[in-house]
Amino acid sequence: MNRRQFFRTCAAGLGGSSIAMLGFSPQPVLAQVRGFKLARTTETRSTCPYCSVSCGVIMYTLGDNAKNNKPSIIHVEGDPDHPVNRGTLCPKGAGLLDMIHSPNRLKYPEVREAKSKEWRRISWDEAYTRIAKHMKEDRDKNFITKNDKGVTVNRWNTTAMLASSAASNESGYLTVKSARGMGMTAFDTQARI
Amino acid sequence: MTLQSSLDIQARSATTTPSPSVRSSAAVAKLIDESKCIGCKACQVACQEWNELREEIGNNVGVYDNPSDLSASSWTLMRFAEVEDKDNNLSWLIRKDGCMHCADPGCLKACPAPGAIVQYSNGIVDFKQEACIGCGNCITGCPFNIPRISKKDNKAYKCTLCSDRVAVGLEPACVKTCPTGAITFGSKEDMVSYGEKRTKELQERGYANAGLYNPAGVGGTHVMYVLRHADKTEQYSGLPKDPSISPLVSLWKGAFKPLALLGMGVTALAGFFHYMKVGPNEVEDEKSREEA
Amino acid sequence: MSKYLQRYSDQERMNHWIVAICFILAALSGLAFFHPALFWLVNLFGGGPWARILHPFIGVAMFGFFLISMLRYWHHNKLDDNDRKWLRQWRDVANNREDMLPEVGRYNGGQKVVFWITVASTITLIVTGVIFWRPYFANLFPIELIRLASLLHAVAAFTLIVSTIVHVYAAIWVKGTLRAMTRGNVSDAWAKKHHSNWHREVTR
Amino acid sequence: MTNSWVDIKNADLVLIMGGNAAEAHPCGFKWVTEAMQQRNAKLVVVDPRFTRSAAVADYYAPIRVGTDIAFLAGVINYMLSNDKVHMEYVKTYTNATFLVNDKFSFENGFFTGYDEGKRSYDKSTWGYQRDKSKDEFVMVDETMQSPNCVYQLMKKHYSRYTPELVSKICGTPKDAFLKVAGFIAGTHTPDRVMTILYALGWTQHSVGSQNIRAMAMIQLLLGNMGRAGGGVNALRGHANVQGITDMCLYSEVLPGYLGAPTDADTTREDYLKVRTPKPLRPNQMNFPQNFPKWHTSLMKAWFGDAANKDNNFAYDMMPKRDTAYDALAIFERMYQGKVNGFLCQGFNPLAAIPNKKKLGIAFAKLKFLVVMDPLQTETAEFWKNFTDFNNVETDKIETEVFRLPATCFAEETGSFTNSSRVLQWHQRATEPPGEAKTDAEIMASLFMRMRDLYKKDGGTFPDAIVNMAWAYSNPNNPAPEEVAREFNGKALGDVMAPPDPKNPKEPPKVLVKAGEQLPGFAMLRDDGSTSCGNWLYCGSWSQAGNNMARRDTSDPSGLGVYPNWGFSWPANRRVLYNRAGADPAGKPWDPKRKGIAWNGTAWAGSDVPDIAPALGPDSGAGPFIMTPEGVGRLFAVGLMAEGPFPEHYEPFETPVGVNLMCPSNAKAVSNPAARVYKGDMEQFGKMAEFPYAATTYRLTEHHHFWTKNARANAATQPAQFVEIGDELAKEKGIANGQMVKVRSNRGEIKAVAVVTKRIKALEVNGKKVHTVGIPIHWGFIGLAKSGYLSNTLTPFVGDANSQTPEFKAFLVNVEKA
Repeated sequence: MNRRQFFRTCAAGLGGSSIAMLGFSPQPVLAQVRGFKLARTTETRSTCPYCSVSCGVIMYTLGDNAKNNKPSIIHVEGDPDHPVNRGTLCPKGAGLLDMIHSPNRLKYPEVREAKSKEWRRISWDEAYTRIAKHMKEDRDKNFITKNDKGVTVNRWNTTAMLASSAASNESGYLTVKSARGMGMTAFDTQARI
Repeated sequence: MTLQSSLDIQARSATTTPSPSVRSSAAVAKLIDESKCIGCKACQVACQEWNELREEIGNNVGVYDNPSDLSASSWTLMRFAEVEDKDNNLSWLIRKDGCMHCADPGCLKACPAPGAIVQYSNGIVDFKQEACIGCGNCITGCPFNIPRISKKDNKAYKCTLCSDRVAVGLEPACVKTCPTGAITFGSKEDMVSYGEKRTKELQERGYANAGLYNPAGVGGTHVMYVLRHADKTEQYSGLPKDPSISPLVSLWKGAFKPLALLGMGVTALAGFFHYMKVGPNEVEDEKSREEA
Repeated sequence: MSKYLQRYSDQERMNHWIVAICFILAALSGLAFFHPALFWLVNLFGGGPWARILHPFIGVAMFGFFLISMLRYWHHNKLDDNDRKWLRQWRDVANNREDMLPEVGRYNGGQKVVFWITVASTITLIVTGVIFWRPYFANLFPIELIRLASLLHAVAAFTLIVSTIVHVYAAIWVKGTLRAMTRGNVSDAWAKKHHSNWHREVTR
Repeated sequence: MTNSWVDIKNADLVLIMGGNAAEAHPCGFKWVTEAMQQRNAKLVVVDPRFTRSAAVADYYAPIRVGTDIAFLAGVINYMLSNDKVHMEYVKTYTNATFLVNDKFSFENGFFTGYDEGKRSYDKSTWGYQRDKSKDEFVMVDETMQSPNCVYQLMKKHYSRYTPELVSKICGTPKDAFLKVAGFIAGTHTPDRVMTILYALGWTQHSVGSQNIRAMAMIQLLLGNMGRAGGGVNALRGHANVQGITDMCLYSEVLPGYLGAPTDADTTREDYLKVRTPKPLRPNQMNFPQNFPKWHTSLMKAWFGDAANKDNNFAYDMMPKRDTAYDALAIFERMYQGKVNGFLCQGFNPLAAIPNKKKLGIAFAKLKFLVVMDPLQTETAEFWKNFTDFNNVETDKIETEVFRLPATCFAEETGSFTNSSRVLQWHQRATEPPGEAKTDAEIMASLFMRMRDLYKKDGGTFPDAIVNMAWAYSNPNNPAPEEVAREFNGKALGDVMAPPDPKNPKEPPKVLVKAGEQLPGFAMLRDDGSTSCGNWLYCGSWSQAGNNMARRDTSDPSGLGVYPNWGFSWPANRRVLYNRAGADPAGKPWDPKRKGIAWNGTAWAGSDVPDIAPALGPDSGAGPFIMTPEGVGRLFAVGLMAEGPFPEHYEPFETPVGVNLMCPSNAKAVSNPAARVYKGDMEQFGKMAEFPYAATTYRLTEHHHFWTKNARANAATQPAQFVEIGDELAKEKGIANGQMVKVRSNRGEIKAVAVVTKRIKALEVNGKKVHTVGIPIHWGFIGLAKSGYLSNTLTPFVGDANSQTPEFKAFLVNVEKA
């Protein structure tokens, strides 16, 4: 009887605070802020690959470039020193991390054979060999050395190329150099569009 | 701003005694200048990226607001409103919605879990999910409809004002990324005076009703707006004009709490003393049986 | 004429105790959320989240079983002039001067009042509780209603707890009462003393 | 951009038209908000839609898609008839005073010389009057009274564009037009400067180039070219679109915009002669006269010792062009079955070229397709059936498709050139995923394979392939540093200074020693003693090192010049034509925004002078050194396909059906000089069946077809939609959020309707024209919800000059789906 009464009384709250003081209270949660995730990452400065404002970005990779560490990018944010963006990034730039790690990134050379319904993984060597064979065959067959007026023209216009406008200058330079070297004239770029 | 990995706590949910409060760090604030906001959602994405959140791929429901509402993984959101004045002049009013970091936070007041919501001495109101019990009282208490309970873990989430960045001396991710300089960050004092300066500039530009939104009803906020039409805050996707903690919540989490406890105690004590004074009401023969 | 009179059937008693246990659990968990000083009570339920998860289910169970009792007893608890007279004489009640009170039937005025308070607060608790029950129902209601419900829930819980304290104390104070719920019967003398009209009725 | 991103902050008026800077270039747009706040600049937006730019603008005016020239012509008329031009600037820095061939005229929609059959002009009358007695110099009339002077011709041409007519064509209310014209004309005084920010909203039209010319004319008339806070600024779209443009991955030009040889250029001599102009006025710099130096140095860079005097510097190793090979032309050829192989590098043409149906057919005719990309693209899977989104018969497509994984920016080192011509170096941060390789490595490896095959097996004309200079330390994967040094150029022999006229007997000084990197294009020689892969980039990697990697954040003038950040072509110059930022006497037009000024002995200031440093104001040299005239061209002479003055023509699919500037000439409704292929003309829709004007555009949340593959971005605009005005929605009973079908004469798409107040019906020629807005970012691949490629709808026609497709103005019909 008396125990029950006592229990009820406790429940009613009289003893609550005293019980809490006796140590039944849960551990106070340590209200520490989340750890700063970039503290020991490695910074690499780069240029945003989207539009032509070409904002400066800083990529933060895991690890300190030690031999045994594979530097994976964990965060990208604006470069505050960059005169144009001064650290800011637009929604595309702010989401660069998800582009770098997109599940839709290509990882291996693949081929889709004529009439096939699927991709097949191939080696780089097979890819280069087969593509170069196609190209040489077409070039040898359709290359025009002289036009109908007898002028040397040395052009190849049956294999066409459209070049990226997101590749680097160095890459673009090598592309135009090799395409011209092969005699390509059906050659254009996204930059026109 | 303090340079430490943990910020001093000024207030703690469900805690009746004061937190250590001798040291006080300078209050910080974020100012959102609506007149410069283009609704690009960079803040949304930067918030996701920094805080390691990813929103579900939703659907378009006929508006630019995507995702269509705040969620446990979307702590800030651009809200778009097409408003025509009486002369048919169109404005596209875009407001970055998110936690206002009230000086008098309704969420903290309503929270029953000790330490699940804390207010740092710099003004940031932060949720500690480890201590959260998922009751949703923070939602009930919030005058701005901000906190959201996660479907995944039933914990409440909202903007932390990037407390982890602020703690090491950086500005929040949304502030840093904002392309047009619509979001700025600094000491509350500086932000108030910058906001007042911007207000003046906008008034000179022809927005006679421009104003700084730092509502007194919640003790001022650590996220403030500069609005071109401060007289019609509701036009900005329902920004309350004079927000305050609902009187219902104040009563519930205020006076009623100790009084009710007292009431229950008094009732029990009354019984105790009644018994001691008047004694039991006995039927004679039964009493003897009991005692036997 | 036996020495003991049957007051509650086995089923009635079991139902009462289920409601009682649910009440205790709901009250303990509810109080934990109600006042920081009592938050430690969540440990009885396996921590805060568990207390939060269990509380509404316990509440629903309590309401369900309480509903059975309520439907069974409400017609015994209609207040009449006799009860009002009884209630007006609360000083005599409190001082064990039963001989000065009107004759009482199955339940006295106090019991009836407690019954109706309990009914009112339990219904309030279930209705308001559902309104802010997360994550299932709260999103169906406007925030202002949730706020009102939260407040009313607390008020109703307070009322229920206070009236239950009275209810329990009365059982302790009036000796021989508890037996009605533990054994299902009361002594002939107890019935004659406290519920003479009812005694007459059942012994007729 | 003639100016730079940060320079926008120096403007007093920012005009956004033909673009949506806030939406497409938010981080550049910050300098607009900066100008507004710090300088109290005004922002004016003219656009068919109330855009994100308009959301923060001081003034917005609507305009019908494809009528920008009419609007701008109206502005020119307003300026000329209200004397709101910067007269001193116009007289001295433009060809306003030049006399034009007296046979030149314009009548009822055509300039002189139109050949309807060829859809092109004989431009022989579009020239200046030349003075045979004085070195063939152009004759001028300083009084500008002669009816044949450019000023009078211009005045006459544009007097037709009255505010009433502009409003009738553009649908812009007359008062709104006048308000905008007033804003623009208000910057004609030397103390006020306007900048114009445009993008694809002007280029993607059949009159795209003339849109921009019209604005260039306005900026010349206002005296805003060459000035801090002024200029004509194309906000470009891809990270290195400017660099790739400069590198000229086009059929018609070689790196540095050197016109590529055509069949007409039978010999090197002829080739150089037509491309090396003579000055048209006395004492002009006529900088293009250096063409032979640039070209010879390029050939030395590409062929090394194999390019020498004896073989005309390998002139015949370069292919000659017989016809157009722009992207539209390439796909037309592919469609006709004339293309067997196609290399597609970082490009998604199935989505990015108009008329998807035609493209799909074209691709299926290929024997092989090679796609190099960091991401899965629609192009690479054109053969795969994605139900309605790409309904093809896979087993009938015989194309062999190779998909090669490329790196993205984070995994490669190199330079990008931004929209304001600044080259910036970036470093790789991580390894590529899987077996991905850089574009450079893929191209070099393929080239080396071909070269090995030709060395081993021989074949047709192996000469150029085997003789190409390829002395990289790893020929299959040249280091970006090596390549960058190559295109900067180096001295092959000692580069000598020209003899000093004062001491002709003194031996000339060595300017650059053999083997050293060149400091700038002034050092280039046409005798084979220098090599340079792109003269414009000469100086980017000098003997001092990699100037593209410079990170000096100082800005001494406070004008946002940042002279030592990266390298800005040409010659590290940040504002083009900056000589025009000073008055004829060499004093800055506005001393508070001083670019360069004449200090008595030289040009100096915050920027690299765009004129020979010692060529003082007395020399008479004009500020526009890249023209043989030395001045800016209000009259374009023969450079444009459709006329020397921009003239309004309707889009090929017009919702009006008539060109109100020449209503009686049915042949001049749309650009008479634009190239239209057989079959495409028939596919243009007519307003009876497709009554609504449509336009495609980008959203700030997405970048083309890339970010639909990035989770965080995909969530911010997850699903395809089209925007329609609330008035049209009401007419059609379409509710907000409902699915609609949008149909053109080339196909149809289904999308969610966003019903908005931001697109208004316009009153055009007495009838109501509705506009349908079609954002482009979805496709059948990606993390965002699948959608239709928007180019299902767009017409296969391009600008008459650049062949940039007309994505911005066409006709559709809309129905509830």
